[in-house]
Amino acid sequence: MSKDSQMRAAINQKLIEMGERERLKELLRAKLVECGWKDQLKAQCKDVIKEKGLEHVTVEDLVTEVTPKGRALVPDSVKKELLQRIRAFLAQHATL
Amino acid sequence: MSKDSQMRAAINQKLIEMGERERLKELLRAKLVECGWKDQLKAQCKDVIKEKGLEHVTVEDLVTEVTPKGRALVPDSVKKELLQRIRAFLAQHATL
Amino acid sequence: EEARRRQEHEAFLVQYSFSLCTELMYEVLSETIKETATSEIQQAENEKANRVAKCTEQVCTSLVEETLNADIALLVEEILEAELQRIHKYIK
Repeated sequence: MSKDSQMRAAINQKLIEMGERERLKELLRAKLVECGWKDQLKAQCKDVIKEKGLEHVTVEDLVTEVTPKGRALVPDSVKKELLQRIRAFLAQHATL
Repeated sequence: MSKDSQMRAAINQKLIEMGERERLKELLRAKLVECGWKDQLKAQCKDVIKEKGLEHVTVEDLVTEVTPKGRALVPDSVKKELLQRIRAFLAQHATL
Repeated sequence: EEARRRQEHEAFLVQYSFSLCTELMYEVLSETIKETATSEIQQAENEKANRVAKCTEQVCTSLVEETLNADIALLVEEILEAELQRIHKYIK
């Protein structure tokens, strides 16, 4: 195992052990609600259901249909904040 | 046209198309005779005629007079049975 | 050597931060999109079921009304006619 992969594995383990991975995901979920992304996604789903007709849409269809737009709609500020928080954690816990 | 009226129109069309609407009316008529509704309504009409005098009663008057009671006299069980039958019919024959 | 190691470590952390960020974003978005799609379809199904139930009741009510209106009018005509006949017979 290379040094990088060793370090990667060690940090991953630490993130999980300290519950930080879950907290980061929670933070992201909260931010997605707060910035209106989730409401936009709901509206998007409703539009597709309306357009295609409920009887012609499965959950899988809907996921395939809304995923590209859903990903594109995430504001850069949310991504930046997540990255910031990851960096802060690493600065504290991933010392040489 | 609202979604509700579209849905009602679709249900009615299916009932008419397959002759079920007429069969339901026949069933209702049979049930009304069976439960004594028709006899009660006849008695009701006779009472009104007796009370007001034949010379003072028109068809319209009598209809106006006895209709509310006629409606009230339909047993809930009959209405329920009819509704049940419509539901069963739609479950079998219609993709709404 | 120390400076080089530090630099490499920094570069690793930057790259790792980006990849973790992308990974978390991917996981959360996938989960949330799946949950949202499922709940929106469920909600649409519930709304439709409620609409079908309500409209079926309305159709049933109007069918009863229609039948009663026709039958009451017929019954009234029959009774009045019979009463008239009875009186004519009596007069004769």
